[in-house]
Amino acid sequence: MSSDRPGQSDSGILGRSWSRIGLYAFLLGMVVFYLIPIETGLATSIKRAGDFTGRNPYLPPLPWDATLASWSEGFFSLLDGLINSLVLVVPATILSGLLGSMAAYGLTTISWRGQVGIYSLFVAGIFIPYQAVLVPLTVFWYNIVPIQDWWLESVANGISVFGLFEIPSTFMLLGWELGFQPYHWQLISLIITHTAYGIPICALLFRAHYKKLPDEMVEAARLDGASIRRIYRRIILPLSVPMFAVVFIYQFTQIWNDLLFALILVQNNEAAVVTQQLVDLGASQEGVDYPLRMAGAFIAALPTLLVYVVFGDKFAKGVAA
Amino acid sequence: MAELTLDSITKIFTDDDGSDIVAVDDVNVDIPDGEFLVLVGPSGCGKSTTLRMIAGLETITEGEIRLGGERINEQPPADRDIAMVFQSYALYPHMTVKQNMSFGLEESTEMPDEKISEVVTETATMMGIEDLLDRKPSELSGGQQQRVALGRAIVRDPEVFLMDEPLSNLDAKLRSTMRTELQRLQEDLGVTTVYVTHDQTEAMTMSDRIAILNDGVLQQVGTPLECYHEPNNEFVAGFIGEPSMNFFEMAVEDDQLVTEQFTYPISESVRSEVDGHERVMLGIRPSAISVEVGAMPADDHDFATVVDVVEPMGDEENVYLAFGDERGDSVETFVATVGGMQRLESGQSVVAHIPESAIHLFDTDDGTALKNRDLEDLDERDPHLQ
Amino acid sequence: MAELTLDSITKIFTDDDGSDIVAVDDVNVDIPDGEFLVLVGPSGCGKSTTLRMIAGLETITEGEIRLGGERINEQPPADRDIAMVFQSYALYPHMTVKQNMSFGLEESTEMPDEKISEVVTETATMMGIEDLLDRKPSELSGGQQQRVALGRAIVRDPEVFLMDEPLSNLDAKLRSTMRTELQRLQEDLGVTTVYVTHDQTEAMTMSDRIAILNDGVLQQVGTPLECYHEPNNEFVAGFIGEPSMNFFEMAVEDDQLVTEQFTYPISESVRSEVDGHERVMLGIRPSAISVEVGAMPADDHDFATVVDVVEPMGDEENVYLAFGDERGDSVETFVATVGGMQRLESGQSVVAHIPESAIHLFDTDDGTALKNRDLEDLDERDPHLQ
Amino acid sequence: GGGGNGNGNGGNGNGNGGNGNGMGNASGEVSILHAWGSGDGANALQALKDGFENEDVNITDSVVQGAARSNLVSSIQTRMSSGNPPSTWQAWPGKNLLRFTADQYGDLEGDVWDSDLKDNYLEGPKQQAQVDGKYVAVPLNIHRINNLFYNTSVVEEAGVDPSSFSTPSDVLDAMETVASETDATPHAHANAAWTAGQLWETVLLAQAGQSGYNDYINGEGSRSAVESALEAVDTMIDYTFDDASSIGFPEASTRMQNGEAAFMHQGDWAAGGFGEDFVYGEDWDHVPFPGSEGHYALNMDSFPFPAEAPNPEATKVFLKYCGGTEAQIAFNREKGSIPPRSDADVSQLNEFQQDQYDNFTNSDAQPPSIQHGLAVVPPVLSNFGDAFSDFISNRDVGSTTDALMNAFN
Amino acid sequence: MRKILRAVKRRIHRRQLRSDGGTTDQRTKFLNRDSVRSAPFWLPPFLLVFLFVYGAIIWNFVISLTNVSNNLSTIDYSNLDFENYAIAFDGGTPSWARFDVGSYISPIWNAAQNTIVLMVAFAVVCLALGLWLAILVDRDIRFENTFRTIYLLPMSLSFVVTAKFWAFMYNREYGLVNALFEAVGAGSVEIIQNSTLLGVESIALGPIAIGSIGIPVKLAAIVFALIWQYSGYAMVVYLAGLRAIPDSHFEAARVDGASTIRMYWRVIIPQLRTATVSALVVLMVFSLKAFDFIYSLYGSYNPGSAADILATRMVREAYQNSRFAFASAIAIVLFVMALSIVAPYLYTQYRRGDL
Ligand SMILES: Nc1ncnc2c1ncn2[C@@H]1O[C@H](COP(=O)(O)OP(=O)(O)OP(=O)(O)O)[C@@H](O)[C@H]1O
Ligand SMILES: Nc1ncnc2c1ncn2[C@@H]1O[C@H](COP(=O)(O)OP(=O)(O)OP(=O)(O)O)[C@@H](O)[C@H]1O
Ligand SMILES: [Mg+2]
Ligand SMILES: [Mg+2]
Repeated sequence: MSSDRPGQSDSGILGRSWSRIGLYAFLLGMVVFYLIPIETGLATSIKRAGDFTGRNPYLPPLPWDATLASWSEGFFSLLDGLINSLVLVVPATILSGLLGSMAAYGLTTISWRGQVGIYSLFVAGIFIPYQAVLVPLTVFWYNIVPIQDWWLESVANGISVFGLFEIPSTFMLLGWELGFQPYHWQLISLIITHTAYGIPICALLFRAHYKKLPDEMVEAARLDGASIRRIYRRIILPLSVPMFAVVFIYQFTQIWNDLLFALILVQNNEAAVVTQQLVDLGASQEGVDYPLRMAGAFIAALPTLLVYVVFGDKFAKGVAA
Repeated sequence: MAELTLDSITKIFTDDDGSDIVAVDDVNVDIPDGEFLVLVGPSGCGKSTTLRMIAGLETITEGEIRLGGERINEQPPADRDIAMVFQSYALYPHMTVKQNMSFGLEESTEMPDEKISEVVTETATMMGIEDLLDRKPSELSGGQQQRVALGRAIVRDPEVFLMDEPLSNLDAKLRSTMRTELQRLQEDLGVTTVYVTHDQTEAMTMSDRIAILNDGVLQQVGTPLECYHEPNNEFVAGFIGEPSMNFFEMAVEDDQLVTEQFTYPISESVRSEVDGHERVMLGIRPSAISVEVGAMPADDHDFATVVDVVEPMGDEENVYLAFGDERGDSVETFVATVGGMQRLESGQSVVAHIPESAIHLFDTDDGTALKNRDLEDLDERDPHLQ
Repeated sequence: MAELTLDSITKIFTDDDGSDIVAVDDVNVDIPDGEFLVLVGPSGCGKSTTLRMIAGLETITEGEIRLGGERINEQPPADRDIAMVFQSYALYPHMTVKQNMSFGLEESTEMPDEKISEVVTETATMMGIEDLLDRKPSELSGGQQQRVALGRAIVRDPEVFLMDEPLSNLDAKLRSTMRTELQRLQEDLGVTTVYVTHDQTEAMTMSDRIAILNDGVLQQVGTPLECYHEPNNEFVAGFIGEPSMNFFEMAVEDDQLVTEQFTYPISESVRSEVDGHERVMLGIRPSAISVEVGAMPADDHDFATVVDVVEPMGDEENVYLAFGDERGDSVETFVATVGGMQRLESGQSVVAHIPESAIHLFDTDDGTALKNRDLEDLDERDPHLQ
Repeated sequence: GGGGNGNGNGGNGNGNGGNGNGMGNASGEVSILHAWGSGDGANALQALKDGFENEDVNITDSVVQGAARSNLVSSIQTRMSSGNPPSTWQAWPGKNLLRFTADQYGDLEGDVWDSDLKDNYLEGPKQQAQVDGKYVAVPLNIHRINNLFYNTSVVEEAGVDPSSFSTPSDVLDAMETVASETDATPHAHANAAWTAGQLWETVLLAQAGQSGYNDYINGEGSRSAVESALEAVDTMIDYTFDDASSIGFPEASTRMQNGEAAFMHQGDWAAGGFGEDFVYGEDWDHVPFPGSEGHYALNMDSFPFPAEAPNPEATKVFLKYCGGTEAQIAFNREKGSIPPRSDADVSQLNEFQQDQYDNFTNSDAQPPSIQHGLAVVPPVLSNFGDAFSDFISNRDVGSTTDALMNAFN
Repeated sequence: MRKILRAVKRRIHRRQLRSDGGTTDQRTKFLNRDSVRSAPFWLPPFLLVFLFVYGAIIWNFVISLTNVSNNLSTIDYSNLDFENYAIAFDGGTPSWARFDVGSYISPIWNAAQNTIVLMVAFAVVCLALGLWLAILVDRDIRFENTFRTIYLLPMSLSFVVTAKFWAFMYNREYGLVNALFEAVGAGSVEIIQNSTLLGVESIALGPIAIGSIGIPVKLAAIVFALIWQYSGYAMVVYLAGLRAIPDSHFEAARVDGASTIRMYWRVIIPQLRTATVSALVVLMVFSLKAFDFIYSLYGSYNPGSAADILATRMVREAYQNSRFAFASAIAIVLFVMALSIVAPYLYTQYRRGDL
């Protein structure tokens, strides 16, 4: 908006400018409020552990006292976790986005009896507290479909049967080359779980988007002779690209940031995700190493922060939906 | 090229509480090959529904639609050889103009790519949009989008064009340009066309024939002038023409028609047409009324009136007149269209002449026309001809 | 009740990149007490901005606005004793009709609640919306919302009404009803009113006077007929009237005006008006052109033309004519309005008569009118008067 | 011990080896789940692994991340209940083992608990290794809970003599003296639930003696004894750092080493973390917590043997090794604790450990720790923990006394 | 109830009015039905969600009726009862307890109360702050996007990260919060381990002391940190709501003579109801998920009873105390709480045709 919010212009030159100054001062104050914990963490993270006195934690160290030692230590401590998180987040994000889009398409663009009922179940799924399903998930993933163990077996027997089918050795080798570790198998349960819990919000976002697409466009495509599948491929999917960006960003953040599911579903340390690792990083025999802890927090937050900084608007869009 | 027949088609939607909405009620129209038929009617009368049934986007509850004599009720839209132009154009925003135009051919035919490209380019040239082929719809103006939507329909070389208010998103100036263009195009292509609009100007100006729907029921099918001058019923009479025809509900007493406000003598021939009716609806077009200032009622069909409101329109004026000498909120007025230079003023007393040859009479119960103005009779009397 | 004066007001917006947009440029209008002034012009010409300056919603860059002789530039909107009706009505959706109408009184006066309730009910009765008082805006039809918005303005009994395209959200029929109603209401209340529209029909039919803006600059202030027949310049001439005036840019050669398409002889008196101009813009209203079938050009001002497209409108027809004998996409056409019964057909050869008394001539550089049709001269010649 | 753990050197679990997978075959992979992520624990485990020389048995271990030990417990819990336990894990013995039923454990009688172990293990540890009379675990070490460490120079500066204390109230008096005489903080204490619980059980032992302590762990404790111990603890917490709630015990320890604090109550694992140049006998010293001199309050670590252990034979081989003197010395040298075997060659341990070993062998009784799960069944331990979780934030002696009394309900 | 059902039925019917989408023939009717033809799209995700969300909840409910503790691999479904719920509400020693000591389970009221206090305090303050910020940001300020971006920034962080930052902020010795307190001469105070009641603690109403109504410092600290993280969200939602209000409403109110405050109070804020409701629902749900934050802040499943919420209690009972069935019962309580917030919301959305 290029003009003053109408009806709000304060009359009187002086009064107006003073109130503007007050306004900006307050808004800047809030900027400080929102940034200071982060800034303090940042300033602390580049202090030498030894120099860390706790005085004025928000002040950055003098340039010659700054060090990235905590960052590099934190990075290497969290490296496995970062990789595990990526191995988890990327497929879970893509899967939930794709399935969410498909669900939204099936429930919006083609209209039929009862779709609102089904859609309501999707929407309600967004609000389910994870606690409500933890115990069944534990039973499911440990006793009924213990994917976690299968890798152990497959490793024990070389390349082997994975419950149902053979894993081609080339596939395994390729995975190896790409840096996948056998223990990444353990993340499959987490990927599936996050996908299932991500679908509802993705479906919601996509449906809102699809509802805005004119019905006529789909009808035009039908008249043009395209099947439901082709319409999805050629019309809906290309038009979903901006929404995919929003959804991916949102899901990436959500899944990356989650702790609870990982805590319950990943019991082997090798496969622990970064949030799990971060919980007690920096506590050691020598006392809490605050610079390390803060550096670790930053490193763990870096991907989402980056996503946020680069795609701030899309993030806001996803969040506001 | 084919003749399109709507044979007693009916469409019933089922409402929430299970009650039925009859959107289209037993409509019969025969559209000869190459005709430009305009489907017109007030909002919600079932125009779009009819069109969508033809397109196959809506099932047909009863009746049959035939294309070239062959029943197409069960054919999916893609197989009907019909192209449709939507009000919102429904261009695919992520595709270029060229891709938009190719899509239908790619999906519904086996045509090789080069051939498609050739056909598309040809059509685009014909439409004067060959320069736009690589643009996205968002980079086009409303009129250009319109042309692309048309081009997309044309390129498929269908038997029938369906158009659902294709011009209503354009501004007034562009609308009138596109109107002429569309009309010319259809003449050139000679493709049977069903065109939906709720704008009676479009209906009048573009069509070979008009089909007027009300509440799902077909009121009249005829040429624009037939509909204007020889409306089947009161609805058509009131719907076509701007400002609307004036109506007076009158009692038939011997050789005159009577309301509280005025008494209108009728000739023998007219009297015979209303035989057996106690009440009739008298209709008179505003342009058929002439107004004289400063004169006294001379004729049987001259009435003393007072000017309520004057709306100057430049070369014409709409004058709201009240019988007697009262004016104000509560008095019922009727409107006459007079020459723009007449300088009438609110409150002025004038004489309104309502010629008997120009009146329409309708049945008060079902609105059927009892007497219409006679088309033959008109040419001589028309004041515009000089 | 008061006279409203806009004294050289100018509004300059500063754009994001610091550049200036002159939205309103040195506009002077005097609006006498009780006048209904319509502000008209194309989109973006500064109509709303002018209105908002009067309302106090926008600061005034230069100039002075006086109400009853008193400068009100610095007064906040609440103190100006002005009521405004918005295009979108701006009814508060969470309040009932009654609360909507009471709000202004509650906020701007000390009136006790019972008194407010009384005034509101009274006004509602006058507007015929007393049954709607307990409804929410979302439960009202467009026309009802319109009435509530008006009622809300009236109830405050202001010195001046400002209305910004208040009818543009209504459909055509309702718009013409509300038009008449609004006009009558303003006459009855006698409150000075500034009414913004971009619809020239509204401007013509409702106003005491029209003020035409273009690009922030006032083009003309005058009665509707003055503006129609004696436009100050080409812009006004083209803007007012539907279909628009036909324009031909012509070279002045001795006693004739020449273009590629035709040559138009002019009389001595006209010649003197264009003295010193090499080129002029010839304007002629479609309704001033008469068309004859089957005749030969008899007069200097008769031209052989061919019918391109005919748009029947019922009792009138717009005929697109081309000089010479070509027709098609590329040929420039001009339009004539003729009687509805003339049965012209595409391709027919006709003679168009362009009477010299009806032409307008404009300066090609700045568009100023050099010669207008003469108002006095018109009455006798108008074909509609019988 | 408690404390946290950073990322240790734990995860070398990508073992691709282990050829063959013989059940009943003493080869294969033995996996250990533990929370020794860093420091003494990590070093001790490494020493233990380094000392194990068996070509056929491959040891892998993994650290459980997360909040200290509770995650290890829940991890084991989940894996045991889904029939997928590790070969063995780090566990407190004693009643803590009752977390699982006897038949969820494998029997170590004979293969591991042969005459060598039975003859040479001390009686207390032997008891703690059994569930329903079945040997199910191998204790690795013995920690003492009731120590009072002090920084000699600070204590001297204040002019108090710890060797003269005989009751907890002497300690409180000394803390008061430190507070008034020096700049140092009297009590180096990290105020977490487990440190408070550990301090409380020590004070209870010191005040109420063995019988009062036994009464409590049998669910028959006297309210007044519980309350008075809690009051003493409450006061001692007053003598600690302002930010005691924000720090861990290692940091408290560091501050004592730096001379910022005088006394520290902690298990002897704390001594294992003292810096090299903080010299036993010179810079620091310790006394058994005054009032509990004759007791060696026990905390132990052990490796239990689950019934469904993968590669059970290999696991037994490993556990047998763990029960041997060599392993015990290797492990305890790093861990700061003492071996539970009477025949261990303690001369390989450091001076402090040797003193502790003497103390142990001379002790009148070895009461098992409540806080460390040896003395009470898991639900009581959980209630006990809950009581101290609240105590550290509300410091309400009355309600905490109630909670401690009700812990056995 | 009947009325509601009828309304729902009506709504469902009305939906179908949209369009029946074309050709149908009796013979091919089933295969051609849009629900069937679109099934490849919605069915797989639906099954996944149905299995993992709704299946799991139902299963969870069944588990909550069993006695399973300790060993999840052998759940005995033959003997279902509501004992766990009785214990959850009244406390008691369960019949399935394995030990005869220490098995008394205290009721969940404390955690429930904390949950509600946290939810309400968090939501109310977030909304108030969010609204205030949105109104200010809406006043056509420069760098509006920058402000908005910064205000929303904390929301991109994980609860674990936030907990780390705030553990540091609240640190008694190094923390900025205490530094601030000291700067204003208030002296440093323990924060995250302080269950002293804030607020109305000392007020007594006649003979009835209502001291226990205050919010414990540690819980307040948690709430505050959560507000820091999520008030930006409330702002964004409100800003969108404000943007949806046409300028003409502001102008009409001005012309009607309302002052700025009156204008917001009477005309603008009442129109933000939908924004408020949708923000509220989401915030409530976030607060139900505050487990991650508390767990990371305290590094333990047990933050102490003053900050214990149902989410932590549930996880603690399940994964620390191995009382899986009992934990499932708590989970159901939590679920019902979430449902009682979400169901009315969804229903109104549905009524308004926004679903
Ligand atoms: N899917 C539907 N379900 C129920 N009723 C419908 C449906 N589609 C249309 N109708 C009803 O059928 C009637 C005709 O609708 P239709 O869209 O054909 O009108 P229309 O003449 O195109 O109107 P407009 O000029 O407003 O586009 C209306 O009463 C409408 O409410
Ligand atoms: N707040 C503003 N900031 C910058 N430019 C503005 C602002 N408001 C209006 N303008 C510009 O001023 C000019 C006049 O705008 P105005 O809204 O008065 O036009 P209008 O005649 O009411 O048009 P319309 O018929 O489309 O409502 C336009 O060019 C517009 O872009
Ligand atoms: Mg329609
Ligand atoms: Mg405007």
